[in-house]
Amino acid sequence: MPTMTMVQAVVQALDEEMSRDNRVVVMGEDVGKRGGVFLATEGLQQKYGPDRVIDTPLSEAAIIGAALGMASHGMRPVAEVQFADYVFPGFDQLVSQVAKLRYRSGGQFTAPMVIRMPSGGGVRGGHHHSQSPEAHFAHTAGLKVVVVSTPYDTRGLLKSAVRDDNPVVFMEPKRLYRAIKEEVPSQEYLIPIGEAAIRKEGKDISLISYGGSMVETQKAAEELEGVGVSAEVIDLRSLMPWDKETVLASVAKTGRVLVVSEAPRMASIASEVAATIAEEVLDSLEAPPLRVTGFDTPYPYAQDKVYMPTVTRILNAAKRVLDY
Amino acid sequence: MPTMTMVQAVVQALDEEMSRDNRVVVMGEDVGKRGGVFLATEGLQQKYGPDRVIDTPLSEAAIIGAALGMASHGMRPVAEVQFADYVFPGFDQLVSQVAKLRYRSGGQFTAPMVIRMPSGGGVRGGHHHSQSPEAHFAHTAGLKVVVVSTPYDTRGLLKSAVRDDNPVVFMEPKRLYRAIKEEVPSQEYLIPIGEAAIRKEGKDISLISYGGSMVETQKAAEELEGVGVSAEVIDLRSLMPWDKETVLASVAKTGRVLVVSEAPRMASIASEVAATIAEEVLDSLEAPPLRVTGFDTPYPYAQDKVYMPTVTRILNAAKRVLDY
Amino acid sequence: MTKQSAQFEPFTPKTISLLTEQGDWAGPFKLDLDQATLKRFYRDMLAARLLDEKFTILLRTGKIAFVAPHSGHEAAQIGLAHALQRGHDWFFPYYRDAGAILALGVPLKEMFGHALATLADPAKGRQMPGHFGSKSLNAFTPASAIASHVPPAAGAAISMKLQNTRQVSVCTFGDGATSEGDWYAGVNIAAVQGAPAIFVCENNKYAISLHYSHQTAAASVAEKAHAFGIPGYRVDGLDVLASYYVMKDVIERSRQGHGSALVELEVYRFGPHSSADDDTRYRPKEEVEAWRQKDPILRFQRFLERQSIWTKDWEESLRAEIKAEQEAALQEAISAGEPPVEWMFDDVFSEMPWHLEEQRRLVTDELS
Amino acid sequence: MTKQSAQFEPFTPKTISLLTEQGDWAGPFKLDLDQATLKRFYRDMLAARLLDEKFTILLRTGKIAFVAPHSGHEAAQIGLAHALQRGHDWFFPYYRDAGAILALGVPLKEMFGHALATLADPAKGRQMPGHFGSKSLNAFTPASAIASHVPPAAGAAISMKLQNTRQVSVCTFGDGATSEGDWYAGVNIAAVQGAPAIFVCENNKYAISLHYSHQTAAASVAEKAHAFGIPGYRVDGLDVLASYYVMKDVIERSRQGHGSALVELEVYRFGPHSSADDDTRYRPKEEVEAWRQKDPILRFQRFLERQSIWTKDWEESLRAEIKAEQEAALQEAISAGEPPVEWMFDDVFSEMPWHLEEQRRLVTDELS
Ligand SMILES: Cc1ncc(C[n+]2csc(CCOP(=O)(O)OP(=O)(O)O)c2C)c(N)n1
Ligand SMILES: Cc1ncc(C[n+]2csc(CCOP(=O)(O)OP(=O)(O)O)c2C)c(N)n1
Ligand SMILES: [Mg+2]
Ligand SMILES: [Mg+2]
Repeated sequence: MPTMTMVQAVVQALDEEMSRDNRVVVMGEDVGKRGGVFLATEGLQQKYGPDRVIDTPLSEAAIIGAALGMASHGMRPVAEVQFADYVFPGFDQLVSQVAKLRYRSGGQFTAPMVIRMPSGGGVRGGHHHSQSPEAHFAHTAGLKVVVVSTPYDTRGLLKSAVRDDNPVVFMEPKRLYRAIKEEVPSQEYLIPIGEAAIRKEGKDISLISYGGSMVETQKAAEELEGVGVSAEVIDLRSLMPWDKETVLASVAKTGRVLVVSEAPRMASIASEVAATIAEEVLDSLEAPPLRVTGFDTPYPYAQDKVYMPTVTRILNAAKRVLDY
Repeated sequence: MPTMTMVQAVVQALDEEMSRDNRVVVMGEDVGKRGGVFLATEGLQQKYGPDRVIDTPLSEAAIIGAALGMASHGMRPVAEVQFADYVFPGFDQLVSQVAKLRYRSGGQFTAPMVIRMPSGGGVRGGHHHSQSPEAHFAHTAGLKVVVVSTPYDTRGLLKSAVRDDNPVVFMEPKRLYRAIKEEVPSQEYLIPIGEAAIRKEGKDISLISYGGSMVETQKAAEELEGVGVSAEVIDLRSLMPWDKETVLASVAKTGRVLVVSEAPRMASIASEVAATIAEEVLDSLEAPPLRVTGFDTPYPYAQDKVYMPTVTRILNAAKRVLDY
Repeated sequence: MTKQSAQFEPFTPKTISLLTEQGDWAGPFKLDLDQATLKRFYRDMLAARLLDEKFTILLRTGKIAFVAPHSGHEAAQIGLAHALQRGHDWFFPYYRDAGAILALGVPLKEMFGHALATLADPAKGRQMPGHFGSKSLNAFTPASAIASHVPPAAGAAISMKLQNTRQVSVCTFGDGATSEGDWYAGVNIAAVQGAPAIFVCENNKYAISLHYSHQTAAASVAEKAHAFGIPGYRVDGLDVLASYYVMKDVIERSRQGHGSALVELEVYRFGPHSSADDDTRYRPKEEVEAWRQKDPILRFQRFLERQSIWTKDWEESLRAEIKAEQEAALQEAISAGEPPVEWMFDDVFSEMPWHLEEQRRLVTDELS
Repeated sequence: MTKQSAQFEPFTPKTISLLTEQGDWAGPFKLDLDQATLKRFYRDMLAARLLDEKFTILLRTGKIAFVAPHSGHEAAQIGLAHALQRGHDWFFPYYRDAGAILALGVPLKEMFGHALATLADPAKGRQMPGHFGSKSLNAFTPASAIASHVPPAAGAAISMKLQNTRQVSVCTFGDGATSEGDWYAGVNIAAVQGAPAIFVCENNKYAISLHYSHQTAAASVAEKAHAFGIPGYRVDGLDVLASYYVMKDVIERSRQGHGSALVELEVYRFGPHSSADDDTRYRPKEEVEAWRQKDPILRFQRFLERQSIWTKDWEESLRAEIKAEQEAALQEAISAGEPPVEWMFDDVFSEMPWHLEEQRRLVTDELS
């Protein structure tokens, strides 16, 4: 089996989908000639030409909005927003146009499109190259939201996103782009949107996470193992819809849970998962469901690594929950 | 004591602040000659002239962004976004510029400004005149967020917002603009941002809400009283920062809690409050903390009244919690 | 250099007009529309006006909750609707386009169904009145957020170009819309892609209460085209023939691969901004009266009268016919019934995720 | 009609230039700058270039994490910085403006402090390198989001007008920025308010990899001014005297109450977009080489040489002096030390709410 990084998995998935379906086009800032600032579209313009890999002007509203027009007119655009932080100039397009098109037209018009974006911190990018805005997307009815954490998932989920009949916001934690190399099948495969992955089974505590923070969460689980605590690790992968069943089953089993995410805490995905757990399996809980999250500050440059949940912070929280 | 509606309280507060401090200016679409589409700025341009009550072009990015420039240059702008739904074209200004100015400059530049907006449903406004986007604001570090529910609070909180040295998003549930008339003091007064109000003391269940849903929440509390259930009703008023102390004290006392809000549920303020309750006072809980919220759909026109938490829906949830 | 339209120059210092106010043909070329077409234009303008009136009656009687009257925009809207190839080209309307939508061929029953939010609304009552769309006629269902449809209109045009469909994408909006960033971003991407998009401003001088002179310091919307390197045309939108011919020409130019264009149709709205507005707060009555004297329907009527097409009798029978059609369609729309409450959970996604199933159950429980 | 600047016409078909490539004065008026000023311009240009080089060295040695080189933009940046009244006028820079910031008078120690995120950074290390701001010099701390500072720059100008401060607000950005909706919305509100805002495009033909010809179909950025009803000037930004004189003139015009303006300074960036970029992927080496031949510093050097101001000795002593200054400032910046970790919770608000106190405690616990 070939091995690949996450960024290679993006290229691979796009390449496969473009060759399968010529309605699939890639568009965004620097995606063509430059192959993307992270090279996540490298080689595609050479292969498919400038009509299918479109270098757009510097406007996220134009990118997202034009992608919507193309999607409603029969294409399958995969738009790239260069950094998740830069989705905001296009946010009205996303909220007012993309998310509501199917609904407002009573199903007459649809928006089968993907909006890809590198997200998250840990690359010394400061305020505007580090944010994790997934809560904004998930809070907006009509958008599916995926955040990947492995090359394998990236390929399978991105392909599903391209084939989905709904708009999918597809987030790629940039600090993982080249951090992990993984074996992937040579044949194509799909991973369904909406299903979590159990990364490690365990019985003492459930660690629920997704995206970049999967790294620290898995490390924390290993350390816990070392001190005799069996942690179950769940990677949500899809945030809208998220896999409530898998999460609740795990918490019902372990009775203790941490939700880990590097996004700011206030009104976050972590809050949603924690609130749902409290609502649905309160009686199984042997300790409060704790959230280990990014802080409610803009993303600081000088404290780049401190902002995100560290292994220590996860372990401190685990200790609180285990000792409760 | 004079009586006034919420919309009159807005005018009154602005008038008082403008006459107190000539750095205070009002700006937005139709706020001048027209007095605002809801008449929330009626008469101010006549009184203070077009330099202090500025009719702006139709661009929320221009309104919010220009207000920021004015604020950083020494003024105290109160910008109106005509409907909360229309904040999104100006969302990048809010997230990338306004919220982060003090932080990114290390405190050198500040943004003492208010962004007022009518919010919420119940006026047959469909998708784009009914939304409650407060979670988007509260999730963005650097913005204070207030949602009012009474004329008295409106006057006192809006004045505090104008005097605050931070950007404050000030949300006015439009369905309450003329729904309630209330006595207010003839003297001016301030209400501090960050403090909840206990609308009714009770001991059996805590009903936590804010904004437009306070109406149904209070009605539900009355109905519960009728069947011998003593409900404590808390109006959060400020969402960032929110008054955790008051909420937790109430839940610690009652052991049962509903969080009610007409905003969509996923990653919402209601989720935040519920998650925090589960995290901090788990052992006091005699039943799961339930959320009664708007639905995770775009706001439908035909089902305008069904979308928001109805008294029945609140009572059904209360029953679940009380019978638990 | 982008090719310009065949008959009309862009950026003319004077507004392009073909009919004098008295109804005389003043075009630089020979009028080549047959009588049936001219009559159709007139009928559509009249039907649009009467629809506005009907909506206003329904509003007063509490049957509908909102209307954004288009009276004064009829010549512009009917001219442009006839310049399109219907069912082939795409139309991205805004909320004040009921006249254009009607002339495009959307059935009256659907329009009333939409205004009343009954099952006759192809959009299932999801939005406020004034947000007409139709998949079968390629009329993109509008959102209320001003100018937000401009980037999608650009995108559709890019798709047309990439797929070589020989369609065009026509997008309308008001003068106020031209201040939104999304407007600019949308026009720019269409222009640089050389896409067949025609951006049409129905400039009625006001955005609710804001006069055009406070909207922008640009002397005309048409000249904003310079910012995109595309031609801009300033047209008398009270003149149905000027609106039609310029649009036709500009559309053909785009269809033939010469890229995007911006057209400004100068109109005036006779009524308030919407049923929620009181326009006397910001517009002098005399100003409104003066514009009403320039009624686009009357101007075209005078023209048709000189051509011996219009007669009083015809007018009367036409009005009776239209009103009867309206009344019948209204009754059909009403009797279609209301959309079931649980439908509010459909169409968020192509399939229903668990959380919406749960939320739907909450509502059905509550109602049962 | 907006009044135009005294000496320069807007919308000239030819780019405004005052120095020939050989360094001869070719202006239509008499040069009225004294020798000290001319020397200052040169010194500032050289210091800017050497700062770029210093940053690149610090980058290679891993001392700083990012740089967006401005080499090629020096004439434009130093010209405009000297046209401002420093400490009085406001400047809204973008990330490629280190040269302008330096010429404005921001201490080198602060600039290194910022690049290294030490306590010498007045912004407390909150942002990536390249986001220099200074309250005392009225240089508005930039955000990375392209064009997002344009509406704030408009707002500051509106405030200046309302308060009659006789200040101006000068806002710079790249060619790519002119495609963002916020850019358009910001320029428009300043223009219609007649505010003293000068919008300055440092057009280096590329937005990362995208060539200007794919950014917009407008032949020049300057002519986008038509969309706002303000004058647009197209200037040779490799010519420090043209940059200075046009900016000076346009600034005075705005200061005197004649509203906003748009200036395009045509430059070229000699280096990659940033330290994260590989420009050979999209720019032919020969193109870069050809532009390097037009080095703005060399052009001005030739001019000064003809004026018998520039000598090799002077150049050498200047370089030595600048390098020594840099090295001293760098050492000071380093020895200032790093900002404490807990500082990350300050300045979110003017006071610290409970949740940030809690979060800070989490970090101090973790670190103790
Ligand atoms: C983004 C956004 N902001 C504000 C509004 C509220 N609003 C509705 S119509 C309107 C004025 C539009 O004027 P114009 O574009 O000239 O169109 P007209 O109504 O005159 O035809 C405004 C401000 C809106 N719908 N969307
Ligand atoms: C809103 C936003 N989108 C995308 C980016 C990523 N980005 C950083 S610089 C840049 C190109 C800017 O080009 P230009 O405006 O011409 O300025 P230059 O760098 O050439 O001086 C892009 C796309 C960003 N910073 N902000
Ligand atoms: Mg208008
Ligand atoms: Mg550039």
